[in-house]
Amino acid sequence: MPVHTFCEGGEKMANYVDIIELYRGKKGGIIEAFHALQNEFNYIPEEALGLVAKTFGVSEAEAYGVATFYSYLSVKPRGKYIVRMCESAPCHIAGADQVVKAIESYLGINVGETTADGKFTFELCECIGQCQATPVVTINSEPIFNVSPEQIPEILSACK
Amino acid sequence: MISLTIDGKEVQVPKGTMLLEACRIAGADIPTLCYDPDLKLAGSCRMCVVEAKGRRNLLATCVTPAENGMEIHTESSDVIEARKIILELLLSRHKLECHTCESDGDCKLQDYCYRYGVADSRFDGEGPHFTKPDPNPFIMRDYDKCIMCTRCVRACDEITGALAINIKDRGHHAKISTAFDGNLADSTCVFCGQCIMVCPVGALTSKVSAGKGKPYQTEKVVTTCTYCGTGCTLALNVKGDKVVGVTSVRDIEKSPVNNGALCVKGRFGWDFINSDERLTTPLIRENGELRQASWDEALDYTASRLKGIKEKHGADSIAMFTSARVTNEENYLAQKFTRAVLGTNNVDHCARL
Amino acid sequence: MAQEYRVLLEYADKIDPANAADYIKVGGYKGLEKARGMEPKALIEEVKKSGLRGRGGAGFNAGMKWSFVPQDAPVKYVVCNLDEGEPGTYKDRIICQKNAQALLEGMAICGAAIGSNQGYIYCRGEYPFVVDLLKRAVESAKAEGVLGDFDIEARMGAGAYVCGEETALIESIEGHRGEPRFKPPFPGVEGLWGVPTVVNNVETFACLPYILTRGAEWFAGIGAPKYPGTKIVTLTGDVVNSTWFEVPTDMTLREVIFELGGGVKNGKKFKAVQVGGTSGAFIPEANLDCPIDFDSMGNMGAALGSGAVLVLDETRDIVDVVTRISKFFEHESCGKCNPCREGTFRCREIMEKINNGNGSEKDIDNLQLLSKVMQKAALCGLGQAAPIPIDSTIKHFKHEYSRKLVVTSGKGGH
Amino acid sequence: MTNTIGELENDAKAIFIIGTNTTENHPVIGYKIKQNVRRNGAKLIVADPRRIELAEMADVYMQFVPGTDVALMNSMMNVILNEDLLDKEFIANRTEGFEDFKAILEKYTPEAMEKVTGVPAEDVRKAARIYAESEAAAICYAMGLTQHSTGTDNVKTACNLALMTGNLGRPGTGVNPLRGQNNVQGACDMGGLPNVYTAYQNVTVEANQEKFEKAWGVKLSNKVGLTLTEAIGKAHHGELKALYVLGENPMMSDPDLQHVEEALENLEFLVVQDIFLTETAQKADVVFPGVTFAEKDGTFSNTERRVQRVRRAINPIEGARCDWQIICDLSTSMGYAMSYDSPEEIFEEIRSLTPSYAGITYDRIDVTGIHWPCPTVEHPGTPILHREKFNRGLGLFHVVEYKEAAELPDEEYPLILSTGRSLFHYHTGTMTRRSSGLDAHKPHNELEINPIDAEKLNIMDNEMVKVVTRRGSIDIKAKISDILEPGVIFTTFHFAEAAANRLTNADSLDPVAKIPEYKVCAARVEKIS
Repeated sequence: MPVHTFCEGGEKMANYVDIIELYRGKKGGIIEAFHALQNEFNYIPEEALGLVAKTFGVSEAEAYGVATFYSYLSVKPRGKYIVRMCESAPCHIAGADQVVKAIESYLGINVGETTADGKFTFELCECIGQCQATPVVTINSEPIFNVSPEQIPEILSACK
Repeated sequence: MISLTIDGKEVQVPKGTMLLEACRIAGADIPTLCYDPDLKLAGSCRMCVVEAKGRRNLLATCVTPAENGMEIHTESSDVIEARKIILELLLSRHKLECHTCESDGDCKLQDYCYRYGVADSRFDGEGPHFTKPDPNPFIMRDYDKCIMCTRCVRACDEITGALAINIKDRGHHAKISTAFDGNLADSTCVFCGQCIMVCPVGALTSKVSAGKGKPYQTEKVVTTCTYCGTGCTLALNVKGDKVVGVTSVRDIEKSPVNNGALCVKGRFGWDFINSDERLTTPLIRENGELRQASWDEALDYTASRLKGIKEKHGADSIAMFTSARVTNEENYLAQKFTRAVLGTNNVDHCARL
Repeated sequence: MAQEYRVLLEYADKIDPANAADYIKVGGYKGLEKARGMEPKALIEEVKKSGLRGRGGAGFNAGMKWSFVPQDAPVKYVVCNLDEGEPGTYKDRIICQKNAQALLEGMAICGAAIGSNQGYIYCRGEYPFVVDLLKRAVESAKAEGVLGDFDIEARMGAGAYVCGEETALIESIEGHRGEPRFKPPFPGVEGLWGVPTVVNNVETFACLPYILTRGAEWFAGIGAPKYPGTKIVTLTGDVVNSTWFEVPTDMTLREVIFELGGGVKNGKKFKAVQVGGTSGAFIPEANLDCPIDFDSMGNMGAALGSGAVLVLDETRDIVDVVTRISKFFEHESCGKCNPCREGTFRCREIMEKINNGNGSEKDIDNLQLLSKVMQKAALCGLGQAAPIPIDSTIKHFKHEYSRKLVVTSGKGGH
Repeated sequence: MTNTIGELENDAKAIFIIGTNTTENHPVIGYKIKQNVRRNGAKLIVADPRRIELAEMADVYMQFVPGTDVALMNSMMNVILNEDLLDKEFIANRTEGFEDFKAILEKYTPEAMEKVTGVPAEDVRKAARIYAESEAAAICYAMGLTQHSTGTDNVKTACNLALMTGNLGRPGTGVNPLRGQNNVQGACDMGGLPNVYTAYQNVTVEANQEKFEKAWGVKLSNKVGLTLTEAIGKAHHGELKALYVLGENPMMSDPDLQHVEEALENLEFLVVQDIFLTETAQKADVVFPGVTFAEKDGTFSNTERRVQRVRRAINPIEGARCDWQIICDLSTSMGYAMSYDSPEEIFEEIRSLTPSYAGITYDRIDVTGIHWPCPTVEHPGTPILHREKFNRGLGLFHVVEYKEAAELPDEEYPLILSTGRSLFHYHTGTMTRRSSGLDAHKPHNELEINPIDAEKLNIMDNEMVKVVTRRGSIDIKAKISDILEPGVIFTTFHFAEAAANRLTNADSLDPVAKIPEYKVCAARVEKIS
């Protein structure tokens, strides 16, 4: 799926509408609408956020406030694969720092960045609740357990 | 009624009264930053905390209802310590430039730092980094001075209903923002300046008044707005016989129509008063051109012309347009002049336009 | 030899958690049936009598919490807190993955007690697969007709630790920024969409079917008398058996770590354990004989909290671990109140400074002062608990800090 | 206003907005209406040819064809009648003329009127029900209702609506004109009208004449004078020879500026008293420099009849004099000595001659104003009018039939031009164009045009275009906006360089109020290329 930087016309807007409409009337459904948009676009495009605000009867500023509050929501374009490294204490003592370095070096980007080809975005995250097998990396929310720096090239090269 | 002790003084208050009010009744001066009597409670600045006997935590008085038998200490060492640390935490994210700040002298952060002797912050790490320029001619947004009390957000919502601003991001990085952190002019902002009115520090100030006078240098003259027919009460800020700004009075008794709320014209549209284009002398047309004249000359000339026309063509050949913008007293005199002096009822004004 | 005592997880991996019929076969939904046959008041009394206390961390008596809900309110909600965000904690996920129907049954029992027919499960954004499972579980229970008119909807969060705080959780379900509300009013009086709402943890709800079927007295007799029942603990860090256990609440920490957990990994010595997740206190070896129940832990300045047990061996750098924890709180502070928003930020700054060898005694003093004010003045539990790891390690492991300070480190400052 | 501003925030359960873009022209009242809707769930009905901000939050929004106000409201009343939503008790006890009025309503079915107003019948029904079924419903209007050749009819129709449903004389109800200028209420109260002295005491009534003759010590005329628009017309014909203009700017504010200009040039003598050399002052024979509201004491009466203090904050700028002082000086020069020490002394004279102001003193309004009527110093003022009875006793239903606007679109001028105001400017721009912030933010006039019309004319957003009417033309920036229906264009009259009143019609006055039809004239837009 390509990274959508701008709304390129009616077609995509219709797409936003279709997604958002599923949640219309659902009390407090704004966060779910954001999730649904992200599932499709990997982030919440500006026009879509405006539509969400309208659909749920809140101001755009408030919708933006909500979208920027939660760390899994993004208002900036992100890659096809969102790689997240857990940095919380159990993963930290299991060597998360070394894995972070391995990922940065493999992807050639720093934490918080997206690769030029729009394929990967690398983020740090806090505990994802899989602490029985630390350190843990997730790729598009799928956890990978007991990750060592050496495994990183193999894991990431499997992302097509 | 319930009864509680505040700083050793017993007070009785109706059930449901917040501790802040109870403390006020007991004569205790509780510092507040996020509290605004007309806005929804936030309970977030924690400046108003007090100690209650038997409670592990300090209580934020603005959001804690008084309970029977409470024993409150408003200035215990723990309370003072907490307030000092909160002030220091705020100072460490606040650009300290009181010398050039528009709110110098009318700043709650300054007041409380003075009150608690907080000269500087022990937290000397990263300083404020929140401001970005917002090119609009009305509102200066300097979030390097923002203390995140969110009164502006609440005023924008609960007074004006413009909903232009909210909080973006979270934690220390949280900041007051329009959607996508854009400029006010591209948001639903109507530039009413209610946010300036409620800002307890210098984060939001008037660009039109910038540099023209500090709050303590200006006299506030309460009057009625000159624009639409709503009749909002406002205060002209005067320095050296010059109007340098407009503020408003957040008091439904003293500002009965608007309770301090204004619109962009009322709050920012006052500097025509000082315009270079103001007329400063009577003018008389001579050879097709307007020339300056003395008051005596202009009055005599006008009187004789009007008298001449009245004599020649009759009183009804003259008319007066009085004004929907001048005072009642002036309107009264205008129609009196028309009727009693000119001798006609040809008086009207632009009520219909 | 200390033993597990499985109640909630008795049938783990033996039944399909999504399948209500499976659960019914092993005695499921009998508790709800019984609850529905009782007067709400009697039901609440029964739960009170069992001594069940909230398993989310605050340890409040569940029946007591329910009794605050005004009976005459026309609309009420039952909300399940499945936002376990404490690093090192995953017991709620385990309960769902092993015994989701017990959670649903427990919520419906609560619904019967307070007179609500709508439940919400707020699941953390990290567990989309749990949301799927729960949705299937609800469908299955509905198909079996066991929930009656009680409906349950699963909502997903989006990455915010603070939403584990019940009022922030409510704000999030309502579609807002997850900022905690001040209390009072408590959710029991004014909760979700302004109506009376009971918010309980997954584990709390999941206990209820067993309390109802086996009786309050049975439950009250398990584990510590003042905090009866079992507790699911999750062991992480330098421990041999890095996994979960369901244990009676009178087990000691030493038993948990050294008997069930198999002791410290790789033959190393024990240095410290952090209990209750990342906001918990660090406990030195001297205190390991403390039972894990709420009050015993509280008495030594710690908290059982979520039941996470993070073991550190002798080689671990406490200051480094706490620095990392301070980053967590900086990242997770919602930013609403001053002490937490700025306090967590400055804590992280100072911890980094010390960890990098640039700190001084003054920084330790500042940390302690900040810690005190945050604990006393922050709006919600997050800000109040955030400095506890710092505070407890300065108390028990001051030498590790001292070692890194400029004057003693030998690194010579900057 | 029959009622007060505060009631719109706290008491009204439904608000019917017609012909007022409240959030732009009376922003503070706009805030209150919005908060009542948002906070208390008050119902909001908006009728306006432009989809104004309030329309976005309305329960019913009726986008009607400019000039069809009577048809629209009559169709609402048709519904109220047919669905038996009347306040029969109110009609029986407090009104007269209902039977005659009722007879005409039959033909105004929402379905029949849909073709006239363009509003779907269902919306009219919904609006009618909300208004009629509310416990307290207020009507608010402004120039959008009045500036028509049928302006008086429009207002009477709004009154019929309130009478029929008993929405008068109680908190949160009323027929509430929102007055556009700070002291337009006061100017009327003070007798700044050709037919009345202060407090609407008719000049043709002998007792009134005697009262004022006695007070002022001169003989007075009992002949009704000229209205402003009539005066301009007479000047054009040469019958009016001299005009004294105090703080007005007809060269911007009056319809058909070409006509006004010719009229003013035709005068033998024009005196203008103002704070700036306005477009009108530039035509004057004598100009007197007056002062701003900041430089004088006095009172203003706001739209809710609240008399409030105006206070001198600074001395008059060097060379200028207070307007009251100038009038006194001129009067004295003409041989009629007028001398007052202060505005308060003038106010005392006003009180003695003005029953509705008699109880108001500067002392009493030092902090909070007082709503007239206030007949005695003990009287608390009258926030709500018509509580027990109307001025005339019973409220009269007026039989008002719908009449078309005077100038309708045709082939040559296919569009309807409507004019009004912007949030950022005020009236003729004299003050706001010289306020640095306001003029920097909004320095140009704009012509709002629907995207469909713009496309037809091949006009882009921000392009300079020419608007032409039978009176004249202006060049103006196009702003493509879908808040208008196709066929309707809108602009403001604040900007001298693109003066909307070069376009408007001076011939189509309301026969009673003599108000010009600023809201409807036929126009066309041309591309400038």
